[in-house]
Amino acid sequence: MIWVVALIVIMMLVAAVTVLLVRNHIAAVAAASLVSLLLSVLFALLRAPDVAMTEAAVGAGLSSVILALALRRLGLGRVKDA
Amino acid sequence: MMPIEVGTVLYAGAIGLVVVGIAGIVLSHHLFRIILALVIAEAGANLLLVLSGFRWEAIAPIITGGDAVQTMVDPVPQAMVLTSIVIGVGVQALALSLTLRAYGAYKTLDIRELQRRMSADLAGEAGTPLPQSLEEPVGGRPLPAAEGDGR
Amino acid sequence: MTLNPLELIVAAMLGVAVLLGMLRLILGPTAPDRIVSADTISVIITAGLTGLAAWLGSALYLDVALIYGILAFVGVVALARTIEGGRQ
Amino acid sequence: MRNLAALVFVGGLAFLLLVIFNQFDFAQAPMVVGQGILMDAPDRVGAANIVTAVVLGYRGIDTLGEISILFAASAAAGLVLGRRRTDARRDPPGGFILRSGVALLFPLMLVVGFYIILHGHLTPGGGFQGGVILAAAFFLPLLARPETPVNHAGLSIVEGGAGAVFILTGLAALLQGGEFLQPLLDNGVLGELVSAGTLPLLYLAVGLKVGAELAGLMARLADVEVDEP
Repeated sequence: MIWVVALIVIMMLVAAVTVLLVRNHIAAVAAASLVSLLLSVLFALLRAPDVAMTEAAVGAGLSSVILALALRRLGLGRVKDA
Repeated sequence: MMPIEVGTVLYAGAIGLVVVGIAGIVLSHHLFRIILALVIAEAGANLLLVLSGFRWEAIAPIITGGDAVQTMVDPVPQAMVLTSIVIGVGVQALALSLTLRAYGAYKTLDIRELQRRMSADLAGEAGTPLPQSLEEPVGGRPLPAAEGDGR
Repeated sequence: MTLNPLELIVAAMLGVAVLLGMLRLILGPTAPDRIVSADTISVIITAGLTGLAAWLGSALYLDVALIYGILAFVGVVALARTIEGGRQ
Repeated sequence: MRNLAALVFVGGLAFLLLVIFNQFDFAQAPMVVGQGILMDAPDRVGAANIVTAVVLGYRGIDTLGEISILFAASAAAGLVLGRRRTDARRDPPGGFILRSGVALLFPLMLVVGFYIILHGHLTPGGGFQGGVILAAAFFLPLLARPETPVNHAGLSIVEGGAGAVFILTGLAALLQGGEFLQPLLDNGVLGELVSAGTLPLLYLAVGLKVGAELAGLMARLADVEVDEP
């Protein structure tokens, strides 16, 4: 149990730091959706299926859609990452 | 050396998310990154709220037909977090659309550059002399005369 | 709150799989690499949520996996369309 | 210098939070209010999902405020983003796999969305989650074929009607001598689909409103070029 929780928390923190440090904006959005996703697994472990479902729907699905659309309008979504 | 408990790990994760998010808001100069950092800090706060209602050996607060009465986790923080997540996405969408407008008007997303151009615009509209710089010169040198383009 | 050996093996395999996916997400040289790795991780974690439902012995958690499986597809498609639109 | 100050601030914040949360015992929630609600909710509200009972039964006016905030955010975003220029260049349609996949997925997502909304008082889920799925269902065709027209007027009508239904249900409770948004009708049998009084109706209104708002928001964000308002 403790190892599962520790693994999820460590991966979540690594993904959160990745969001701030990675240069490519697309990768930042993908990492942010990964944070939401691991958080939703934690919510399910904490016996909160309602919250887990909301986080999965809003944080991992809708939020990344909105961020991706905004990236396209800002013109930051070009494939130029080496 | 006491063993590390699950609660410590979870609290550390939640506080870590909040701290990483706030560090991102304070330290980064790109508007899009600031919005992403805001999302992360919000996620950490939600995790803290849900943690406050957790109990061992409890089931989810949903009655599933079994007649045996079991202990359940606290439903009140969960309902609060439900509200918080949905409002968070509304705030995020509004912030992104304002970012898009700012980009359309000033063609940059760096907050230092944005502030410079905005203050130049405001000064131009008000007819006052342009502010040369937002910071004091080092070493007590006198301020330069109020000409120049201010950029 | 304990895992029997079979569940431990499942958890370890899922954890290693997600770790490998995250490695590609962080290292991945190009943007398509990162998007594909995000999709892979989302599929793995959908499987993990299903396993969680089995471990907790409650069918309520299956709905979470269902919702996540649907909406991750939408998110990945939006991200993919973003880099596709930017190339021309 | 500024970065150093920020790092000191962040480190102090982390220390402060750690000290504060060391005072609490993990997994020992006192549950002063929660225990009362857990005892009271099955009889008084009749919803098997206690979180739904809290969101709509005990804190209904809070939910009204929440959907008002969401409406304000969506309306402000629409106002800021402007409307689509008629001669704007459009993205090419998606590939064959995306187009046929979307055509297959659209009815499935509608069914799942309405299932999540209507079973909100029995299983996890409810108006917000189902509304997000409905919005995604109506947004996917736009992603596959960018030239698909978006009926913003229809979305506004659905949104306004759903909000009106929510408020009228609350006012009906007021007319019958209760509190605003008090659940009406019979509670029914705990765990049946038609139970918990007006809670399914309220959640249906919330789901349609959230779905319409978010679909309109995503459609506006998806327009590549816009007029200056």
